[in-house]
Amino acid sequence: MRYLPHTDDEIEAMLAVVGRKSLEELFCSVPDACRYEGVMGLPEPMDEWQLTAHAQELAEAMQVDHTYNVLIGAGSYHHNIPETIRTVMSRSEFLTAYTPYQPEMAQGTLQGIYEYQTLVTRLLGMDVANASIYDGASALAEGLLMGLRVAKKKAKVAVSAAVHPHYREVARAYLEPTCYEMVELPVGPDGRTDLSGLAAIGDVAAVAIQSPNFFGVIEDLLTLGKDIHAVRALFITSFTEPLAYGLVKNPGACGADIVCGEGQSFGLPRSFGGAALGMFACRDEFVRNMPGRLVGQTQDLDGKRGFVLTLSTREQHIRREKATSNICSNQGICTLIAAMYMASLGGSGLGELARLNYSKAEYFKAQLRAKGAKIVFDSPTFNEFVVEFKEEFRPTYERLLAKKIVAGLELGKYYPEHKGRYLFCVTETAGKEIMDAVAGEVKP
Amino acid sequence: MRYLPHTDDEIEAMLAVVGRKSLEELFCSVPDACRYEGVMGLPEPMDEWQLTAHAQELAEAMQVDHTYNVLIGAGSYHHNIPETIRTVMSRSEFLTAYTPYQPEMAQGTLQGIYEYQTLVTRLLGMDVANASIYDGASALAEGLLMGLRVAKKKAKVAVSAAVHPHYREVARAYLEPTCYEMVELPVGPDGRTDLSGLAAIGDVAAVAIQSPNFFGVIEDLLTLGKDIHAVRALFITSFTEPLAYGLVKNPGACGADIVCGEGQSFGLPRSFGGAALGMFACRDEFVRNMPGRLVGQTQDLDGKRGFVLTLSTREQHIRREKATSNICSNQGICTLIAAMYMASLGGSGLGELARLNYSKAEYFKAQLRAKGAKIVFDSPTFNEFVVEFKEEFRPTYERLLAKKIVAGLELGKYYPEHKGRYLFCVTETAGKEIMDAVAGEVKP
Amino acid sequence: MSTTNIPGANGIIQNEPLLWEKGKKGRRGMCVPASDVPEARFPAELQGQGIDFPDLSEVDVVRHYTRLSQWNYGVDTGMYPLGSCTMKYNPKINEKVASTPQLAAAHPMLADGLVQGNLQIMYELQEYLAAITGLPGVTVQPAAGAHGELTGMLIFAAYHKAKNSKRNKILIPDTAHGTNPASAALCGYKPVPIKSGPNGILDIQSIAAVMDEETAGIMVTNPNTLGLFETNIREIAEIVHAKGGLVYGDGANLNAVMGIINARKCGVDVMHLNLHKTFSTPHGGGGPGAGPVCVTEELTRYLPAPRAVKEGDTYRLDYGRPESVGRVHAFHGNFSVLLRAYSYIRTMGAKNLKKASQLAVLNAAYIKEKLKGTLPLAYNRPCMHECVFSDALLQEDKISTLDLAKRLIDCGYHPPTIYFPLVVHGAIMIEPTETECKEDIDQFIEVVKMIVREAKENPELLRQAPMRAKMRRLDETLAARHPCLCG
Amino acid sequence: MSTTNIPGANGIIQNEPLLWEKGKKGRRGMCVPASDVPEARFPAELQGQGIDFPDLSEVDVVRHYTRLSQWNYGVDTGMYPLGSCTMKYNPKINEKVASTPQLAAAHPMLADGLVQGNLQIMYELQEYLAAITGLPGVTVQPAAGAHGELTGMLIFAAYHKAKNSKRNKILIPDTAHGTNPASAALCGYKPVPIKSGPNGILDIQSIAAVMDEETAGIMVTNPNTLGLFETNIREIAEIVHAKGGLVYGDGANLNAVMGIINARKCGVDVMHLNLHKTFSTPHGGGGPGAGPVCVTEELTRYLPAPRAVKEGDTYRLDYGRPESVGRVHAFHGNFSVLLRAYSYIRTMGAKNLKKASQLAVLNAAYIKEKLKGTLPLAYNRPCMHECVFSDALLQEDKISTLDLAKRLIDCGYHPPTIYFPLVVHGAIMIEPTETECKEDIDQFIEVVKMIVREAKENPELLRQAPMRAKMRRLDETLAARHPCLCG
Ligand SMILES: Cc1ncc(COP(=O)(O)O)c(C=O)c1O
Ligand SMILES: Cc1ncc(COP(=O)(O)O)c(C=O)c1O
Repeated sequence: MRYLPHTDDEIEAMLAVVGRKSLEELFCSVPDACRYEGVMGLPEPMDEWQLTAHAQELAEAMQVDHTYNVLIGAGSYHHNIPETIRTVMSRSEFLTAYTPYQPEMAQGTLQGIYEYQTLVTRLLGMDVANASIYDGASALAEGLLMGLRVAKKKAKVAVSAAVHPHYREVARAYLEPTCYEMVELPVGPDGRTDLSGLAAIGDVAAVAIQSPNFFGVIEDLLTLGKDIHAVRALFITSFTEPLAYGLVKNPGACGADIVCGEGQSFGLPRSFGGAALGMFACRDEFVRNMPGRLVGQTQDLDGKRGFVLTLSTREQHIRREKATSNICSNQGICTLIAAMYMASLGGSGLGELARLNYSKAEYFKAQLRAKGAKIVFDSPTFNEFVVEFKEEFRPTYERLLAKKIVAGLELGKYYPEHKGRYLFCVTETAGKEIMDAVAGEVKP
Repeated sequence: MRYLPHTDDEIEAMLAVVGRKSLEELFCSVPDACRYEGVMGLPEPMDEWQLTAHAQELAEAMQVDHTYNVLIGAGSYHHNIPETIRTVMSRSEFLTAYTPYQPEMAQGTLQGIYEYQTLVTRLLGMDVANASIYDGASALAEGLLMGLRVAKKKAKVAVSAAVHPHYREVARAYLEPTCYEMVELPVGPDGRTDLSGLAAIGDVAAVAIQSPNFFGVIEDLLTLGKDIHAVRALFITSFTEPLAYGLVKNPGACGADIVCGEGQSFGLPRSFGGAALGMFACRDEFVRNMPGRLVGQTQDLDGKRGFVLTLSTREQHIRREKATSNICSNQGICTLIAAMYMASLGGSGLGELARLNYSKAEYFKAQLRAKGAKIVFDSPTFNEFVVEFKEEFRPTYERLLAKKIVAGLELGKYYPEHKGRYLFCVTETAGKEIMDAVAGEVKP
Repeated sequence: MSTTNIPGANGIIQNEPLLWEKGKKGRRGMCVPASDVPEARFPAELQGQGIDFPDLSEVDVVRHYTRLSQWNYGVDTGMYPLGSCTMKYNPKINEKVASTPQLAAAHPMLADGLVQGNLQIMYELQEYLAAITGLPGVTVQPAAGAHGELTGMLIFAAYHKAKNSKRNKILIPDTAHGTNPASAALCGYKPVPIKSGPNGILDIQSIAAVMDEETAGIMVTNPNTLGLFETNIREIAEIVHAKGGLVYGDGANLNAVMGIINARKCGVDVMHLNLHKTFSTPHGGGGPGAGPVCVTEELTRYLPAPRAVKEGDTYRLDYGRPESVGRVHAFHGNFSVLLRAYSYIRTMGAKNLKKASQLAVLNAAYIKEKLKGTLPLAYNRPCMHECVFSDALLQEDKISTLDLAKRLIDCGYHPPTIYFPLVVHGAIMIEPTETECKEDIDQFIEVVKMIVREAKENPELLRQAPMRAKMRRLDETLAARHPCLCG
Repeated sequence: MSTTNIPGANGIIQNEPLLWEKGKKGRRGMCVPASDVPEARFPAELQGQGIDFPDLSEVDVVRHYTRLSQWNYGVDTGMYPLGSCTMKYNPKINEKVASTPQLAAAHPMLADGLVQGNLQIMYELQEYLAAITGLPGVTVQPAAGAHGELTGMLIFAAYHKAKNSKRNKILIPDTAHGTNPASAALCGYKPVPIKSGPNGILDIQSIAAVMDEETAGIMVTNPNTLGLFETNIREIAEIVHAKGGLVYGDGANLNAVMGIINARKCGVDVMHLNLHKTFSTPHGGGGPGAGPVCVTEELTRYLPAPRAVKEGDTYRLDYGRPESVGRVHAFHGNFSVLLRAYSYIRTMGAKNLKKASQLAVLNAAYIKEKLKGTLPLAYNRPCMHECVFSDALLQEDKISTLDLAKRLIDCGYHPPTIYFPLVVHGAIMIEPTETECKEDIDQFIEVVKMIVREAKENPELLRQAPMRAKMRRLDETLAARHPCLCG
């Protein structure tokens, strides 16, 4: 087997050294009662080319493949990924290393993460960003827990109903066995979070708002932030589409205390939802309550600038049950990819690309309106928006599917009140002709 | 433009330094009469994703694509290529370097080529191998020219008619303007080269035999070599399928003086015939007459083992018109790929894979014979052989094409006397079911 | 210079500034497609100032990261015997499979019928992991080991809640990885530390003494972080079960025992696996990982939703039972990691997975045997996939475990895990994995012996190490005292 | 240490033995599929002994080449100003295009109808190269520049033969690349060396003086290898044509003049291009290249066959005229290289190709201007894509061009081309290419100035260089005296 270098002679020789007669004998400390009986029930081994052929079969089992135009975002976005990123990221010094526990031989990873942290703080307008959390959902959960730690005695957190439904599910699961309570905040007819009930809840440690929210609506973070701080709660913002901040005012500029979201848009394929990238940032004063790894700048014995993992007294391997989180392995490779993407795009490119996404969505809205469809929320949106059609849309959806277009996400499953309405997303990858094709199929 | 780093300000600043007002002015030394008028007639630039889409269109324009079973060899073979090779070869330190003129910073390339040279000598049973020639055809041409140099006064070379027709064309083109003459040697009914007329030709500097030859037939090199040496000619052997030497006695063991052939089988995709790899080897005594680069072992100032380009007094950059060849750039990357392939396969794997190719061909022969087809030459073959069908095969060929099988190469274009006969090739990539499918379509 | 043949050597690398120390406004490192729609007006009050990223050309970006990569060391560079991390070779073909466009482009919220290929992969992987552990219920949502632990603790909580028994304690051996207590604490459990016995494993009495009805159960890593098999695991499990508790198995060290032990038979109720370790998926810089959780039939109802199920020839996502702990990931976990592990399992099959475990143990046992005369063993018992030494001897020469580790860097090796587990003084935890061949292991052993000689003959070589790496020792205290976390 | 900011730094690399110094019989680095047919008997008399290759595991192979690669330096590592070689950045997307399975798997002898995609690429590339050079007839068969030169010489020979004029001489400037005389000699032409004038370019008289009816023509590199434009090219061409000769243009330096000059208008009849240079295809370790040849309408009949032609919407291979010189490649040349160049041209378009030439020249002119006070210019004339300095000043300090080059290695740069062209003493030929940005060029300039200072202040730094690289200076004499060409 090509991954197992040992020849029979070598095994013999090594067994002799350790004083065993057979490989089985190496496991003499395992009681019979614990042993695996028989052979594990797995398929026969495949050679490299059988495996490749098998992967091809699985690929063909995907009715919707990469040649389809999938007009769905909802936390997983289709953006162009430059080949340079795949090329550079495939370098084994990055790919096959692990956590940079030995900084002298991991400066590539460490400077790379330090740069990622910096670019993320600039993107979000925050003071510190960590070296990643699993995904946007667990980042939100960690953010809420952090909010509760910071706020000390308070036992409640409030989360906007316009936060990604899956993110709220995860947060609920994290909080379930704890003594903490999670309240949901309603969404107004304008598709924005309604805080009117906030004061009444009382004892709220933190409030989480997503912007652009699940409906694609850009929340008025500035105002919301004021109201939230007014009740002495921490202002947490979440996001699923970081590209928006190339155009839209970022959370930091709106007074956010903790920002947590999903970075997949930045160079990661949709890949059925993972590997994902939980981006996590906060204001300086909270850094010691922050979950996750941090890379910091320092010097070596010669005074040369270098980078190391730092403030690890927050972490499980030092603090154990008192740690700010249990996270150990994070999304390392994904952070480097996101950094490469941000570096490739640059500030100028980020703005241009964000504007393009916005303009595409506005064009698409106009085309759909022209066919009598209703854009459910008239607040500003970024590259996603909710549509209500005059007639049952399903048949149109099916016709478009036959044309290799997946026309949005039906919302009933997530918001019964929005049953029959569709959440659409268009990015730079959606050509005018695709949007026209969709509008073309809509019955006026 | 992402490949052009200069901003307008930088261009301004640099122009100021060189004392020019505009980029145009940099070309003041170019007379108007020489200037390009207007804009070059080229298509508008494409961005990365337009290019990718365009490549996809071109791909779809290939009726026979990678999903077809192409049962043709004839100098370009379909063998499995392990992903490790693509991965390691994509490392930019290999890919984006050039000729190792500065050995201290090119030891990777140099040791890699030295290893390639060594593995090639072992494969072919020769003393020296060079760092490559363009392809098997130019390698043959260079081999013949080298033979003429070594033989001094003699003015003729003889080449077997069973050498790849294209190789002979190239050799002819190379010799055309020279004072040398190239004679062809007939092929006997057994598909092997017939040397009976050799003595009569007289004054022959070198004789070139391909084995396995174009018909897939394994020549009796041992005997041919004796006869060739008997007329005091150099014994040159050519090949298109180096894998054969995992099973078949190699040229060195048969007394060859110069060996030249195509290395594509070793890890290179068919890629429409190129990038190819001209393998070239000879006996020690001829090394100073050899074309192409050579890497040799040496020491650095500390006595550490290292590698450098050597014996370059044979080459054009030193010898100019007196050089042993005009070659400068060679097939560098391809040599490393071939070395990686040979290293991955190892001696044991090479033997096993060669045997498998041979057994596949023998099985296929049996299936075809069973359907009444005639194997034209009954001499031993490796993974290729010539078939004559009872009936006009074209309709069957078309039916098989519809089943994504390309059933061999019709020989009429290359050998009028073999019109209607087909040259078939089966490698490890041809499953039993494919061979059975072909036999199944043959009308008994 | 010693005569020992050392892989590490001096070479040349390139300095490279921070991203924002290079570049020029207006450069572009990737294309932004030309717009095919009219530019739309964006409300000024919501608009940002623009983000201060450096503008770089494609060449700038490629060189930047190429140079950074050359300051790094990976498994493809050389031996990486980082204990408890199973840094085995990552097969390249799995990268190709993971990048199959049809699979990699899939949106996670498409209807089941549109993504059968990916659902099949999830379903079959669940089945394979069940076969490997002996535990039939599997979720692949957790994104790493610790995430799996948390999921496990959520299941513990849900189970006890259903039985409405209030339990707030959990037993955790002092050799446990830090994530164990941290994960338990997240669910409000108070870890009760258990001393491992004199021979490095848990003894039955110490568990019997503390296990009670306020205790939710125990978290056991087996083989444990000393590389020893917890021989009493079944008896311990019986005690825990008898008091109504559950047994959590930390499967991070599964690489030692595939096809050798059956977790179910050991009495384990819930167990996470670290696919990125045992099933060799690359996780450069610290991830991504995948920490699937396997549970008993009885506990399957509590697993996170959704999971892939098969009906006839089609696959669908099952949103599970009301008792489910819910979701732990926005979508289906780190799918691209799952796909690599799937490819690895399909390539290895039962036979080679078991062989891999045997060879991983053989390599560790061989190193233990060869080095036990050179470095003091923490515990001289049959080891599994890793062996742990202490710094007892080094200290005599005023050499620390850290010094040894840094010297190993100069010699061209990634050092072992050091100072963990905490129960061993100056622990040196070596896990070679099965993909290291005998010559390379012999060479490593020689180098360690040489370094221990150097500790006596030329201690400065160790104290000053590393000298060959890009940087000399870095000041971690400075970094923590005056945090500089972004530029 | 100087205050100049130097890219080169000390780092750690790995030693690695030769392939056959590692491995063990029985290991396997790749799969050989299981046989699905009966094993056939092979005739004993033809059977070989088996080949003595080392057996390695997949890990062995991957580590071997990963380590070797780390001893290398490429364009992605840093600046590579190797004169006459146009070492520009190689776009990564072109690698992806070249690996498109449908295109890369094509067998070269399939019927035209089955491979329309590849034929379209060949046809369009021919058209593009015609547009770029102004010469309408194009063959893409030649595998490199020298191969193109040979093809050109074959065309010369065929042309004169058709005119049945016997000509056995050819004019070649002393600045020409070695491949020029070597290629001419292959066709039996005797090179007549032409001295370039005092200003580094050919003067009309010297050509007029020697051009005669025994001379087949002239080979001119324009811009020439001194980086100068041959201003008299048209007059020279007229003289040559007047005597019935042909003008060969060596287009290796096309990167300076895309969209700026029209070869046809310069009087060039036959010209080869180096796609691997000008059109940025990777050619690590010395190749593969591609050296298409472009000719005038009149000479098209002599081009090698086959060539791609378009009829309506379909493409086919045209086997040409009886006058064709025949084949120079077994199939269609280095197609995978052609495909990359095609991608590059489609990405750049006319506008950016011209801009590339302008910036390539700007970068060279800038270096020339900034360094001419530090190193003596060979010729102080407006330069094109490269500038050439001599070692006149260095010699005063007993420092050779080689010393300077080796010191540049320690500073993290690939040295320029040295000791070529032969007409300049201790030539230092710098070609930055357009993909180097201003900061990097400024840094390079500072480093060269620093080194020239060091030549005075600390000459041993240069004489002992390189000190940082994997190896110190290698003994080339030893290698040539006692050739050891295989292990
Ligand atoms: C024994 C043990 N348990 C748990 C973990 C945590 O796994 P992860 O890092 O994937 O979260 C690790 C990994 O370091 C480990 O070694
Ligand atoms: C001026 C000139 N002519 C010809 C050549 C030969 O080109 P190639 O190396 O592709 O054969 C070169 C390449 O070094 C060159 O610089």
